[in-house]
Amino acid sequence: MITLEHYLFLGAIIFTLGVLGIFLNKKNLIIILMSIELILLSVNINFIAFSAYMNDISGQIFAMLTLTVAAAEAAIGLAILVVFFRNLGSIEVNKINKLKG
Amino acid sequence: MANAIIFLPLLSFLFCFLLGNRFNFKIYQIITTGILFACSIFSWIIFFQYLGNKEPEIIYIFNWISSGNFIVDWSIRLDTLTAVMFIVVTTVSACVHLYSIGYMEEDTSKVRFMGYLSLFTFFMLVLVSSNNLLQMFFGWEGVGLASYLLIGFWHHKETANNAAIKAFVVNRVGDFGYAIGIAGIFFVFGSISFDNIFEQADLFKNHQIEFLSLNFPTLDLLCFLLFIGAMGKSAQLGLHTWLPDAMEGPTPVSALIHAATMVTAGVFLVARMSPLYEFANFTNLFITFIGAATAIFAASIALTQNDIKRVIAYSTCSQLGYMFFAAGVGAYNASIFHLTTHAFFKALLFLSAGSVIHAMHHEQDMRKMGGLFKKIPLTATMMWIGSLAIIGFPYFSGYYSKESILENAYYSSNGIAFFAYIVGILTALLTAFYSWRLLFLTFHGANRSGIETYNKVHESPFVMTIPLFILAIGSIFSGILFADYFIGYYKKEFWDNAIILTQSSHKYLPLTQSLISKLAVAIGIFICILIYTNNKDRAKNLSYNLDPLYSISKNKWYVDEIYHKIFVLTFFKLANFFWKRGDEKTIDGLGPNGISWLISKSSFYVSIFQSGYLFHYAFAMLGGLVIFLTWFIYY
Amino acid sequence: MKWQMLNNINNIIFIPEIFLALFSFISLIFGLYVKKNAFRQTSNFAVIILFFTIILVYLDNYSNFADYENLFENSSFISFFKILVLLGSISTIIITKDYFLAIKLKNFEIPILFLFSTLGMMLMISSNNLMSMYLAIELQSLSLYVAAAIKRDSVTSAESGVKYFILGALSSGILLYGCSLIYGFTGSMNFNEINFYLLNYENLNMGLIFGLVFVMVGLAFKVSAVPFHMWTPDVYEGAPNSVTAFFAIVPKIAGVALIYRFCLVPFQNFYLDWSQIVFFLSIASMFLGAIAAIAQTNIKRLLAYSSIGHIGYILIALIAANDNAVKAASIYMFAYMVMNIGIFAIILSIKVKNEFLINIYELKGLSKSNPIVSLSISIIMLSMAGIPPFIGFFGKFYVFIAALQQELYLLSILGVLASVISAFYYLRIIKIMYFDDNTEIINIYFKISYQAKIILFISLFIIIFFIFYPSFLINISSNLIL
Amino acid sequence: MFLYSLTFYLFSTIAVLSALMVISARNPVHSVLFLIFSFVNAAGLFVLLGAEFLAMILIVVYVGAVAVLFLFVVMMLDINFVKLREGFLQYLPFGALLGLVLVIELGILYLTDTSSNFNNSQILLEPKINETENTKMIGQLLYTKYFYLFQICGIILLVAMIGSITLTLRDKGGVKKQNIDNQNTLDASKAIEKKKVKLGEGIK
Amino acid sequence: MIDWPLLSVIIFLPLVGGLIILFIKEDEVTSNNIKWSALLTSIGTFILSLILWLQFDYLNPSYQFQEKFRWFDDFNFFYHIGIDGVSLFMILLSTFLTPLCILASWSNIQKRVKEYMLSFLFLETVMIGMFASIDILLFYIFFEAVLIPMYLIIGIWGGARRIYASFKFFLYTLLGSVLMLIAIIVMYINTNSMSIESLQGNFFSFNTQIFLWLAFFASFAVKIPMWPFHTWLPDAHVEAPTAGSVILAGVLLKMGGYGFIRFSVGMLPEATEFFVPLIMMLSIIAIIYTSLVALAQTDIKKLIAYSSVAHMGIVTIGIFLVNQQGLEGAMMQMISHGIVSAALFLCVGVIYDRMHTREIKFYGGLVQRMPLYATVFMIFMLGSVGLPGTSGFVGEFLVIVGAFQLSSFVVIGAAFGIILSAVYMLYLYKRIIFGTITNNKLLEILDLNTREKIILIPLAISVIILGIFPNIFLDPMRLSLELIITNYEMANAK
Repeated sequence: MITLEHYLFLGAIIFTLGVLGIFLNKKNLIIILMSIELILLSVNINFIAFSAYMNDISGQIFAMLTLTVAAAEAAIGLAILVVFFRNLGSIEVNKINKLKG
Repeated sequence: MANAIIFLPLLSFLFCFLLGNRFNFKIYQIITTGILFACSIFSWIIFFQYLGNKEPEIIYIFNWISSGNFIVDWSIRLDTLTAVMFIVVTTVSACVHLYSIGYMEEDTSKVRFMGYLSLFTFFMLVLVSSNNLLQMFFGWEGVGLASYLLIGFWHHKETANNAAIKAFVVNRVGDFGYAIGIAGIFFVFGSISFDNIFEQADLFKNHQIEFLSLNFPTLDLLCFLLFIGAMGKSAQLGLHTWLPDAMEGPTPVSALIHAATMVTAGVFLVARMSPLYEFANFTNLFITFIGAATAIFAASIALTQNDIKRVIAYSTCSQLGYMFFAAGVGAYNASIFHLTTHAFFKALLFLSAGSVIHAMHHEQDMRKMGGLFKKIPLTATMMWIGSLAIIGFPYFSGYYSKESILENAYYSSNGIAFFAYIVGILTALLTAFYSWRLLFLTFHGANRSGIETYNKVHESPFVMTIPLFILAIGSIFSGILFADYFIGYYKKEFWDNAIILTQSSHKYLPLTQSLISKLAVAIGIFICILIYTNNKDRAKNLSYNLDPLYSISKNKWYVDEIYHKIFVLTFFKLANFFWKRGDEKTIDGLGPNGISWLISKSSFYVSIFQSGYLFHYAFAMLGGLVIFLTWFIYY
Repeated sequence: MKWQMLNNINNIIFIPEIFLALFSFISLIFGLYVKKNAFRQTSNFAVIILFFTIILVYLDNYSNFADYENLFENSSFISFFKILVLLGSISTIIITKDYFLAIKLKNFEIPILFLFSTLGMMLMISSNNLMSMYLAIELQSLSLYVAAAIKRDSVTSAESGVKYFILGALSSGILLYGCSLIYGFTGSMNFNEINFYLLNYENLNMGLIFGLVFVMVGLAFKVSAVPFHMWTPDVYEGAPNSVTAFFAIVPKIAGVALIYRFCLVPFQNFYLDWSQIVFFLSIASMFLGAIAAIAQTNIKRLLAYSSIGHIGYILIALIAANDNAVKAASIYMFAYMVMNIGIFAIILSIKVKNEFLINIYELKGLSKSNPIVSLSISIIMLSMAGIPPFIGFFGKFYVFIAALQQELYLLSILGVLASVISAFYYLRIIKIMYFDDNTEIINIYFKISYQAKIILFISLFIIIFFIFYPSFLINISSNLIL
Repeated sequence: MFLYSLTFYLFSTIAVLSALMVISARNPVHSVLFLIFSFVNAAGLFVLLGAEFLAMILIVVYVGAVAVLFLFVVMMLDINFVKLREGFLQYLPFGALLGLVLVIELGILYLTDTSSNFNNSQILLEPKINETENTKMIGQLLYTKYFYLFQICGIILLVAMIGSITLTLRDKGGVKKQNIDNQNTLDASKAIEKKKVKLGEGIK
Repeated sequence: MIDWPLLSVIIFLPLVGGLIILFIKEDEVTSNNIKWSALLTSIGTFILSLILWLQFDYLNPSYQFQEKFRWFDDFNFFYHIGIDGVSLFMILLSTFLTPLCILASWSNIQKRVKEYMLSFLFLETVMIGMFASIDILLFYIFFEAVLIPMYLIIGIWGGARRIYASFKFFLYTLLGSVLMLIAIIVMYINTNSMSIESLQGNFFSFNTQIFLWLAFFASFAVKIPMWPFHTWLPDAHVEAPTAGSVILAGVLLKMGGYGFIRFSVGMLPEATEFFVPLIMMLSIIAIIYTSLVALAQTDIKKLIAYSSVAHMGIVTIGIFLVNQQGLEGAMMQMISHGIVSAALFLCVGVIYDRMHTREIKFYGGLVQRMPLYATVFMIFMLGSVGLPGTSGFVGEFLVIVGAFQLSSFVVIGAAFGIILSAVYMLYLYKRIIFGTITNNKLLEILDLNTREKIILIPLAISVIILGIFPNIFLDPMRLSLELIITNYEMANAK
């Protein structure tokens, strides 16, 4: 029997993976962007699961809005990444430390 | 008239101080001296009024401090005691003023000197005429100040400066007790004006007071505290060290301040407070003991000193001891009598010594004198008169007063008084010895100063010898003339409750005792003759043979050294310790500097933490998140 | 019928947010079609738009259009903060204009990004629903991400953009996850409904607590409270000064308003739960802000830490959660905004050796060459340190009134201690300007446009003379209702 | 029901594993592909939950647009991939620990004492498959109740567009651009010039 | 009575003068104009404050010259000022010293004259304002605002370690005063009133009082300063320019004492009673400890600074005796110290201006070249030592008299200061003034010039006047202090 908790737990795992992706990764900025997408995915799973189990459509609306925002975020993220790459010639995460202290 | 006596010297001081160097210095000298002589005449007039049983009076000037019921007025209390002190102070002061004109003629700051002398006189007069303890304290500290200024008058001399500071500070130690005593008296009696205190004195006879968590009889404690002040001012044992050093000042100063007037303020205080001391049994014993101890202690030092002024200084100290033990056994009148006579002969001695020094061009070492009689016969005569008075040669003034003190001690009933009596006789012996030693070394025997100096020795000018004459008259006749009033037949009428007279009837010493005392003086003289005539080496041999004793005496019982070790060095060490260790290391180190160090260190670490790496930042955020979550799970 | 419809349209158009959105599009087109001085023209246009928006917000007190379906809310508190945000934006655009031109960054998109960001912030403040909250945050953030990286040829600008973007995205992910939990455990996304739903419960259940934590973390990131502050110094430093000015002045206001509304509206009955989080955030922010700033020499980093510290104080008032807390927050934010406008107006106008100001040590000798400017900086610094008689003191004062009314003694004492520490680095700037003897002659130029000068003057005027007539602000802020 | 469970486990396992691969793959291109895979599986789960419209959107938007965009950027930047793998393990222990704690805590939230957690009458035990079509419902709500939000989304996308363009568009000299204004305001008389060309001479 | 707002005029006149100065362009020529306008402003203020004194009603224990306007609309904070016997003299002290300070800086401040004069005039305004405030918030604002000009004065025109000193001064005192802010707010929340006048009494529970007392203590103990919070003082004094030290010692330290009287004793009687032993202990330690430390100093200013701490120890003892003698003594001691230590710093300034060093070792034998200076210095030294007839004595002695009513330990501690002050001051005097000139640089040193005479002689005269006619000062403050004592005793009699 698949209950709401299953979905939520799945969401939690993907969320954690996304989070881990952000700070385990030290070389590639793109992976970090992808990790963010993973996080948003996990949220969407949560929303839709709740929505389905509560029979309340607003969760799905939220998920849809989230998707939109995620797309926008991806676009801007990639744009910034490109700017960064043009400046530094690299997208290594551990080279991003000009600003510190 | 009393106002005039007190404030004229102040005016003359202000004249010198504010308008100094405007005119020729002679004008200042004449004006100040003239004023002082006027004061002196006024004082004598007042004194004679009091001989004729004038009522005591209090002249109110204005209110000084009033704080709650702590009300202090500026006022003048005129009674016999004040009158006596007036004559002593103004006469000696007038003489000294006059004398200074001659003595200081080579100095460049004559005006300043005259001003200071007047200032001192003013303070001293305030002291003796005050009607309450605080005004007295004003005078008390004022004379201390004047003394400080005058000791350090030659401020280019390091020793003079040190002596001045020492005098002030040691006096302050005494004042510490005095001030607390005043506070205590106010606390107990609710007033510090004499009449109010005396009225209530017997109410507190058996009263106890808590002090430093201990219980004391109230009056004993208060009197003791005041006596500490008196000890400081009058250079009693323990607080005596400043007096010999004070001789760094010009000699007229020594005569005026450190012999005749200021140092006797302690005695005056005790006499003034006699209605209180009457009930302070324990303190009286203490005073007697200290007085006696000082007497013999100082005399023992005087035996071996070579500086002519120091000898006289220690003799002063010793005589003050007499006065105190007289006061301690309750013979306040004898004490004051001795004070009066002492003022004359001691001033005489000092001024004579000054004259000698003047003649010797500021040479003070007796070892470099000798045989001066021929050169300066007048001065030598005066010195002889003074010395005879001090050793109590019959019919000289000292004779009456000292005898009276010994009588009172003898007839007093307690053991300490008897001890004092014995000490008194011994001290008389020593006094005789050192006085004669001084005379011999200075005026007789062969000259040791070298021909050149010897030839330059000259008799002092008239301005210096006239005061000697005046004082010599006092030294000779004040005993005979005043004995009846002070200690004799008329004493009750004379004193008129200005001080307490404990012995109702006047007694004389038993014949044997009287003889013993006179014998002691004679022995002293005899020994001195034995040692210092005809044989130059005898003194040296004797000092060699009695080395430990001699050294102790010569080095003033090492009191100065001990004090230096115990107080001065410790204080400076402590001061440095508090400063370097306490303030800089501990308080600053743990306080502001420590905290700022901590903060700047942590600031440094925080900036390291802000590493610039994205994953660290993300890690911190997630760490925060997880910590919050964990907190709530286990909360 | 026609009239009615027209009237209706009128009403809709004159809802401030809609007005702003519409005119943002128009200004985009305007910017595209203005050939000469596109940047300058668009900026001016944006200022005008924002100005009219302020008027609309002011008039729009009780309009019901904005809270359509309860997605948005309107109240005096919200209006107040919207006006603050708008004022902040206007001032920022004015004071940054010359700077952008000077560094040859004259894309006309910049004011438009600011406009959109401002729109996002207005929506943030008035949002009354998790969805609208999230979207508003995203709208605001996305504009800011771009703004941070706008100086394309600069490594630091790009780096700050990357950092801001990634951490911001992470934080909104976390926030979103929290939203999902709250939605899931209450079944609603509307603040009022959530509050209503929670009335039934004595204690929050675990899911809601988790949701609360997640959302609070996200919001804490937006206001840069410790330990979610780490982007702030780097982004402040890396972004062009003018963008930093915007970051410092405006988004914080909206963030604070939102965090207040979020804590006090849906979760007002569960004070004990969120106050623990805020308590930690507040103390950590105050102290870290104070301590870390001490080691800084870059003026923007320093101001970043300073703003972190300020957030700590505002959060104290949030913990107090009484009427005075709202008042304190509004006064504090007003003071914060005014002070930041002042300081950035100056920073953006100072040139040392033909370079714009970076390091605080470059201010050395300013007091000799430009006494008035250095006096102004000193006053602003003292005000930020909370020394009376300047406005910064009153902000703190009200915060502590609110806190002590709730008997938050520990927090208040820690607060004042932190303020003493922070006084150190504010004073250090004064020290550099006044105390350090400059041996070499440094060319310091202060060049400021006429409009920016007016803004600077107004902010200084408010900072100095607030004490004489505090009531003008206090009366407003006393009547604010969440 | 079994089939439902099986499908769930299948999709979810694959989704999790491919998510894991996203963050740990050596080659970013692989990562993108795994991301796509993960999304596809998630879409499958959405379908299981009855949210078919969102499942579609997910595929269309993510797989069709976003992931391709990623792929495009990855290819465009042309980075030395092998080097990029270094240092992954350095923070793994911390990261794993933190992740583990997070998962466990969320697990505690979901898996313990559920009844008290979902003390909400609205929660159903099974996903409710709506009578009305999912898409229709969304459509009905999106343009009515959530109209404003929809508009805001639009603005967000606009901002994203403006932002991306501003950041990445470079005015390179020598590139010919289309000038719409010019194009529109051209008239034929000016656009075309007739010239007579003599043979053998060419245009001057 | 005067029907125009005399007190406000006094408070803000210096500020107005400052604003005028602000608009004088500074260059070589006009710097004299700046100085003159500052001087005239401050003298004007002083004259006005004398009018204040003349108009002061001795028989009225409560606040006079009250002005009250609503200031905050939401809370009961008022612009409420007025003076009683306690604040009257503090204000007079401030207005008296400021012109002297400006004169003292006439020639030795050459850089940034404008800022300097501005700082001083601003400082004067806040000092007067603080002493005249009845509203606590107003008090607090002035209290803290004092830090700003003082920080600048130390930091800009100070000596070598001025930066350390100015930061230490600022942060240390700020640390104390922010805690006071909390206490003030707590007071307000409990009583809904911020009026010093109406809070005099016993309005708080014992526990609250303890808390409030400690917070106020933190502030005032640093300000006055008490041991062990005194270490900022020597640094600040040493590094400050002469006039800065003068104001610091003359007025700013009194803010602590004033605060103790108003707040600790006046508003928190039960807690005060509870903490009296602590205060007494710290004060006695302060007297002995800092006197000794003063003895070890090699820097003249530092020595005087430490002596200030010791003198302030006597002030705190006096205040916390809470009897007529104690409080009046403390007040007298504060006034006296305000004049004497200010004068001593000015004296140091005189030779510092000539020789640019404050090392004691450097000097010696000054009396040979500067007899007038030596005399004036002597008077101040004696005032500091507490010789009867000078200002220092009255206060000290009243405190001793008062202290006997409390405890013999305290009285001994307080009286111990008498000895030690004599030691370090005379020792200092000896080393600087007396002796022969050993340092050749001193051979050309000049005696006081006219300007310096104008500065120092009024001070010398006031030292004597205070000592001989203390009642001029004691009478006006008597009833106000009695009121405080009555309140205190009523509160503790329960």
